Amino acid sequence: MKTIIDDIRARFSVEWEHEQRADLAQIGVAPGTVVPLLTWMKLHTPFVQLNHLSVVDWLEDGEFQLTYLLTDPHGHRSLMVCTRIPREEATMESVHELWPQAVTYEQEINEMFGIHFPGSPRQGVPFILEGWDDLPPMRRDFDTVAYMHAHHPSRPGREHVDPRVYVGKVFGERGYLHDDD
Amino acid sequence: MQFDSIEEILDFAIGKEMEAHDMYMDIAGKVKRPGLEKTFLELAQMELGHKARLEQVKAGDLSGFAAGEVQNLKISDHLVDVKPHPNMDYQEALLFAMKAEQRAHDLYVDLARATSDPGLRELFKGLAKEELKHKLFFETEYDDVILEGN
Amino acid sequence: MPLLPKILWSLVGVLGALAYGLAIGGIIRKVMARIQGRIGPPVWQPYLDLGKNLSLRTATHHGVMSFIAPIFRAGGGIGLYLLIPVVVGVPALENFSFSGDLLMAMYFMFFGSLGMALGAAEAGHPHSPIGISRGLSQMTAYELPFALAVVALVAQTGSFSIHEIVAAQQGGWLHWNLIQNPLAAVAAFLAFLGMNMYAPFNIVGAPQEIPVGPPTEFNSQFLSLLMVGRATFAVAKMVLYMDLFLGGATSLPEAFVKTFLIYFWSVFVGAVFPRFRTEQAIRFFLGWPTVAGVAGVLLVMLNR
Amino acid sequence: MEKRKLPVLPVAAPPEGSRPHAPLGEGCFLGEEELPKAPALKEALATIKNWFRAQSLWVMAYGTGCGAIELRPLTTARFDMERFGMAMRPTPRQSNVLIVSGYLATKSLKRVIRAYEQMPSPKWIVGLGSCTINGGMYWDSYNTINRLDLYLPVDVYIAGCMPRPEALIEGFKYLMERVKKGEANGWHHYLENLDWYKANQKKLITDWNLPDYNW
Amino acid sequence: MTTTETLRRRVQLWFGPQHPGITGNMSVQAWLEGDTLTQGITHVGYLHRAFEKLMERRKFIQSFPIVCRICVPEPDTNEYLLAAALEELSGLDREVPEKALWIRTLVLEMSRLAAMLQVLGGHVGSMGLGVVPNWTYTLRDYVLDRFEELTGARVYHMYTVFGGVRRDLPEGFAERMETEVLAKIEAKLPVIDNAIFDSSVFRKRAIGVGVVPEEWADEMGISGPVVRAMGIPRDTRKDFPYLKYPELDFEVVTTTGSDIYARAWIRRQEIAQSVDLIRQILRRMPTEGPYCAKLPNMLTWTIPPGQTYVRAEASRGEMGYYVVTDGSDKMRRVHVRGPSYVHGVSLLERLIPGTNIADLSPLMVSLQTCPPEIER
Amino acid sequence: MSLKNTLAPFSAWMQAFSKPFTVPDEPGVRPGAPRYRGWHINDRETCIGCGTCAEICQNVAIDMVPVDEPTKGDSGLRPKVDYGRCCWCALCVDVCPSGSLAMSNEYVWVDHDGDAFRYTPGVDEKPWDGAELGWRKDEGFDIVDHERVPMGHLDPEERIHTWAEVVVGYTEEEARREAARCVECGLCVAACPAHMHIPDYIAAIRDGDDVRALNVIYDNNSMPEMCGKVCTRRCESVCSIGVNGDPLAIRWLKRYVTERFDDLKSVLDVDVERVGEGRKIAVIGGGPSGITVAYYLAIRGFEVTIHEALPQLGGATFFGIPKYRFPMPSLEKQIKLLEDAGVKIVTNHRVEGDELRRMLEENDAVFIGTGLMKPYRLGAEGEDLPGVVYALDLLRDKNIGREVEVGERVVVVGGGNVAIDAARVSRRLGAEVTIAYRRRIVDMPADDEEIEDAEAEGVEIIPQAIPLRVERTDDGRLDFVWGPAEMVPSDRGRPRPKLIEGVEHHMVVDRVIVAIGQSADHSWMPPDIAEKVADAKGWITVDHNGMTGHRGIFAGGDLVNDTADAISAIADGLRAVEGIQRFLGILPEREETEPEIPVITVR
Repeated sequence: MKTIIDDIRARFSVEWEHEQRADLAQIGVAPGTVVPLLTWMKLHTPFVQLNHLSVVDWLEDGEFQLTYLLTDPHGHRSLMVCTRIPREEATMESVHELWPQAVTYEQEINEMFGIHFPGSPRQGVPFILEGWDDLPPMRRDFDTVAYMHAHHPSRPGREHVDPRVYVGKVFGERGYLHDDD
Repeated sequence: MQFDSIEEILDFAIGKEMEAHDMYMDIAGKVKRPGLEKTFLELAQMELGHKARLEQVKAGDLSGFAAGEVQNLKISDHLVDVKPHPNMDYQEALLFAMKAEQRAHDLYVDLARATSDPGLRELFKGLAKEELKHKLFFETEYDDVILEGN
Repeated sequence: MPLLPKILWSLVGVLGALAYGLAIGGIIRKVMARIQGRIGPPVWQPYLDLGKNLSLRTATHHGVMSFIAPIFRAGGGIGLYLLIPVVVGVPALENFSFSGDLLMAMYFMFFGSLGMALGAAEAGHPHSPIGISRGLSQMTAYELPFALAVVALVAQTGSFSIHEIVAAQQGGWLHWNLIQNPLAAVAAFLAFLGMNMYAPFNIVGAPQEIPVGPPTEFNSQFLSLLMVGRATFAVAKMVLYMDLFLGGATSLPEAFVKTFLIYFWSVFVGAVFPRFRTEQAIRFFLGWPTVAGVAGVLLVMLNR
Repeated sequence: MEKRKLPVLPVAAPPEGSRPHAPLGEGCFLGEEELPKAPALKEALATIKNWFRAQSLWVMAYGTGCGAIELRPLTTARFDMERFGMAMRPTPRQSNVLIVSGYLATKSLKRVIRAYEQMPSPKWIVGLGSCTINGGMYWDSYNTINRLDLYLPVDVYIAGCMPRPEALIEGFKYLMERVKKGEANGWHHYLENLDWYKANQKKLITDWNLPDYNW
Repeated sequence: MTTTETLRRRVQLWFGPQHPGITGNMSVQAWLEGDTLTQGITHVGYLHRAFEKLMERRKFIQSFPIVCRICVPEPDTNEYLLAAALEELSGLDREVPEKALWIRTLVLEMSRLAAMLQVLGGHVGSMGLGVVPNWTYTLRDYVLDRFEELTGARVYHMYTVFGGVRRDLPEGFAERMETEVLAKIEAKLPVIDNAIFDSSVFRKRAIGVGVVPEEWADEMGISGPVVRAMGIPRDTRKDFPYLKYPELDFEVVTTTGSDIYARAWIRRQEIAQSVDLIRQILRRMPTEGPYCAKLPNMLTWTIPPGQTYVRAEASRGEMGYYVVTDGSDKMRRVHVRGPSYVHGVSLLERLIPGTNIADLSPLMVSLQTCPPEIER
Repeated sequence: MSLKNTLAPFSAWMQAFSKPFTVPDEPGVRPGAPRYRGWHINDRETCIGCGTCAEICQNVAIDMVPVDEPTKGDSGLRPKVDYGRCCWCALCVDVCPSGSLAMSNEYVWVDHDGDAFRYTPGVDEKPWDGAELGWRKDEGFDIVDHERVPMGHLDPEERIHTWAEVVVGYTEEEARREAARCVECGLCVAACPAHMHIPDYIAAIRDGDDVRALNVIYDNNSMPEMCGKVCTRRCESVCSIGVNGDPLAIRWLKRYVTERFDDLKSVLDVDVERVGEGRKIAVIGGGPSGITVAYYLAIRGFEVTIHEALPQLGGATFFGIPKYRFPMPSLEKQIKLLEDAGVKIVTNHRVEGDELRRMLEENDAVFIGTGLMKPYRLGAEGEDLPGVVYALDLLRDKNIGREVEVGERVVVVGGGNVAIDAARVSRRLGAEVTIAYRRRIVDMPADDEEIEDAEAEGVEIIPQAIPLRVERTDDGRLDFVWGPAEMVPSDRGRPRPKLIEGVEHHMVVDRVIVAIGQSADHSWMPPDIAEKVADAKGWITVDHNGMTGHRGIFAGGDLVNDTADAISAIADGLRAVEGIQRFLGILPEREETEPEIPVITVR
């Protein structure tokens, strides 16, 4: 693993690296580096397989993390290439020309996170959802419970008494440092 | 002491209860500790109750008269007797009452031993048991309140 | 036999054929279940299904043709049955056999399917026309060996009358056409596999591909009519085969045994095979069965 | 887990006077409005028809959710539902029973409604598993409905996740019994309260592009 | 030919979602020319339950009953992978007891066996042969019986959990496994062979149909029986060893042809392999010792920040979990990479042009498309 | 198409002649597996209503519904399962701290009514109640942590030579780990006399927010550091994870938080209206109840004066508890907070004579928290001999700093915490110590940990030993005579010891320390007031406001409650804080209404 990362370092600027396991390393690169790096990897290294493409929403940082998992199917090791792009108007270069199956990943990410991949064939075509008119649902600021309450009513008639609150009330739990509102 | 009839014995016992009642009334008037006066008045009242029971027995109603075994916790046995004094506290009051009941009990036991008439002996034993019951009441109270931590 | 009683007896015969057709369907379902390791439905289940379908409400409307299709289908089955003598020598069960009835029978075998094709195509569901096209292609394919076999028999007997073909086979099983012209029999019985639409030639209504094919859109009473058609058609076909190759029947029990064996033949094969694709099925029928049919005809010709 | 809010109740309440399962003999009991007037005949005919219907339940082969995995053992040798006269039918036109096998994604719901409406009456829905009752384990998912009976009339619920095939068999037997007695009238309720059901369906399915009833 | 002409000649056909030939609740929008499909688009989402979203708002232990639902026929791989990922990130993996590893291996192999049996039946079931599916489903049911005995549930086992498994092996499990399951499977396999691989019709239908070109294997990330049917010995159990697989004696099954027949043959061989592996596992299963590590309070358990990708061999191919934690008591992100995602969408869409309409269903079965895994 | 390939498939027909695979359709043919996860069953008696099952249920399938009256250690709630949500993962069974919840192996439930699929196991009758088989809790698998993070103690050998604190205290990491064991059921809140917000501050500790934790703690406890060290921890005795394991170390966690901050005032966020400006309160007795009253009234603007007879505030926690359990700096920190809050402290001042009457006139209210200062006597012969001492006196002398001498061999009579303290103090003073206790060890009112610690330090405990008398030996030592006892059942309360006659044991000792209990002494009050306030046993009865029979006099602490622990005293103090405000018309009088059941969520 070390050699391949050194090779990458020699050609591209790597922001951080981390060896998770003997067969799995992670590197972080700038968004602009991703496609050149992946192209080079596919053409010149044994890491020819795009295992998956995934997104992590770092809402607090205002960033999306894209994770490309490349696998060397003969050397039995994987490299995770991570990059962070701003959440606002998120756009990323497409890799569908390197790997045809990336179209599906990019289509799904486009639908679920709202990240746009210009040039990828099925951008904006519904994949999993149908008639969706809310925030892209996998974003962390999309509240699935609120959506559920608004759209999917539950069977009424359930009442839950939280023991913590209940015993406090029954036995007269009170605080004295603050006035009750 | 010699007794010839059951009535006589019962009269004697009733007299004893009255004595105890008077004594408690007397002490109640003297103690200073708040609430203790009430305790002694209660004790006196209890003796009146005992007396009433005995009078019932005398009238021929023997039901519930000290049937079965009565437990003896023997708490009072090795405790030091106290003399009533104005600054008595609750522990002393209990001790005093316990000892008084024990004395009464011992008396009846002695009498039972001394008499040869089996009927009378049974009566004395019954009376002793009755006093033991009273003692048990105080001993339980002592065990619960004073000896709670022991 | 006077006409009126004959008509009445024929009606009774049709009902009997329906009952028998349904019952044989139930038995086959049971047998299929057993080979699959199941207990299977009760034997009378097809009757219940028929009754159930009659008790449903019709909710669809696909145009007049689609209503007529089941009638065609049932008519094809009943018509075919009415042409074929079931038990030779029992006038009540000889139906409307006449000279040249074999030609009519051949026609009626097409008739039901064609009517079905018309109606199903109108039903509007894409699976129906696909199923129809498969069915008609396959039918064309298996009709060829069957027709050759029939030609062989006709040539052998010298008559287009089923009655006469049956009569020619009397006098012991060695006289049966099965023995007399085995090549034609092979062609006909292989064609029967396709005709009866059990695997491997059931692509017409393959549920895994085109949900039940032609009858996709038919329900309730129309479906029960289709069931009636299928049941009587099956009985008619079996009786026809019996008459053509197994020497007909001189009593009802004999008819039952023979027809059941004929039906069971397709089940015996169908239970253990997957199905062919359409073109594979066509290729199959145009292969060995056709060769056998041609050989059968040639055999007859040469024997003359 | 955070505090949960009150659920928003469906847009429209069921119309007044309608009852979820109208008992036999009241109103339209089988949908045969044009039957002979004589009540005895009417009832006798109904009994016969119901008897037939109960004996031959045809199930639509639509595995809407994960419950479908237990339908396969049910149809195959180990539990063999055919011995109860039930069979799988590949087309809704020929099916009487729709098994909603668990959760329904909104995308599926649309198809299920369509398939259900294409089935000939009388037709029944079997709700299978917790999900059809109250959302099951996907109660907070944005994409699955919580209560099936808001959108389609359910005749029998079978609780479990997954219910075992034996439970399914019990469920179907229960359904047969109710059919026989003429009590399983969910389809009729659906027709009577079509507006209410449609309103619920349309509230959820925003891109409604179907006719209001797919015959 | 102009576009209009093409369109006129083409019939649009929807396979599914309500369709007996479709694998699960999904649909393929296809265009027909005659009997041949010219183009197909996979449509999924009918089973979308938003697992990944739901897991983001559930505590770790609360996520684990949910993952097994991701793939219905083979839930245990998901349970194992979630447990493995979180154990790796939390450092709990060092404390998983020996016995738990063996039981996990057993459970994974049992679930592979069950799924393989199901698919093997499906191979001919999709071609209209009812006999074999009935048998294989019954055999699968015997495996489920043992699952029920071991885990307390037939389908969704919810058995493999962080630190180990939830219950010990019951008394006499190995014997019952042998007599009630393995022996019965082995007794039935020759007949199944006769009915499938020796069947002239199946051979005609399957040989040379649905061929996946070998050069797609690497670039598309094809795995499982599909890639092994190309003659490439690729198996996560060997390539990325996990649990007790390195200690077990087995060879990766391969064959050539890369068609439906080859894939069915691989599955048939792997059933036998699984049977053998289960025997090996049960023989070497430790009798003593704990079956689960001591767990912290699962209601408040937190895992330090990190990300990892773990994989295991499911019956369909390589199953992977990408898990990101952020130090809280919930996962930041979990991405389930199922083999069907590639097989059922990209690969299927590439294979459809030129396929006969009748072969679509067998093709999907042979790719073992599992829609809930695609959309999650 | 070879002949073999055409004929081979027909071998499948063999199956038609063997038995079908189908399971017969008869009831009970295939019961659920022995550990099948079917419908829930619950043992209503064992269940403590902690709601952990509802907490862990990711489907929100479990509601806690009121079934029984809530008691300490049982919320009276019972889980009600919604099978429209359940996924049969059985996490609720595995997590159930009391082990009451289980699953039967029944699995069939069919109904046409979607609302039917809910019931309260163990309460609503179901056919599967009492099912033998089904998923049960297993010992080898726990998803809550039943093992307490061990607390460091000084080595017993070492500690009998020092007065340093015995308990080391949690490190930050240990505290977080221990706090993470909490399941936040809140049963402890009911059991705590002061109803401290225990789950809240434990959650804060777990989250690493010690400041919040301290604020939560001070919300209704003014002496938490003391509680963190010596509390009798009723909370831990009802802790739900303690039912089948070690209860959460609530006391040690409180101790951890309170020890982290030296300057309390700067950390505490006090946000109360100063409603008591211009009103004066006198507090007699500087024990926990008095301090509580003083602190919470002072922050509300009351002018509070504490009168204490001893040189230091703290009451029993000052003079009664040895310093190896509760060191002086901890107490001083509390007193500092009082001073910061503006409380006037008068020490070395014993209120006597008519002073109480004067105070009543000068102040708006008076709070009495003088505690139990008068030891019960042994009552046995020889009690007045020199060398027979009372434990309270011994401890007080030691804590005030007087020279204390116990000799080489000591017997302590009693089994309470005071007895143990006296024994351990004597041990540290260099004596061989024996404790003679009337009952069995399990009956000892002293804390279990205390007993263990004492035994570890070499204190010998003789149970069922009834002191008969004390005699003086020839060489000036004491002969402690005791008799063995047998336990006899009682129709009222615990079994009672009964002396076995005729057996006497002798023990020659230098000191007999009597620690059998203590009572109140009201001789400092004017008799007429005392009469209204106290009863014969010395106890004071108060109303719901904490007010005694005399208007304006409030009371609390050991005088009022019979539990004789600090946290109850604090609870009394809190009651008086509210009571005094009500009495003065600052707070409205409490309405006597049935408390409403707080339905928290409708989901």
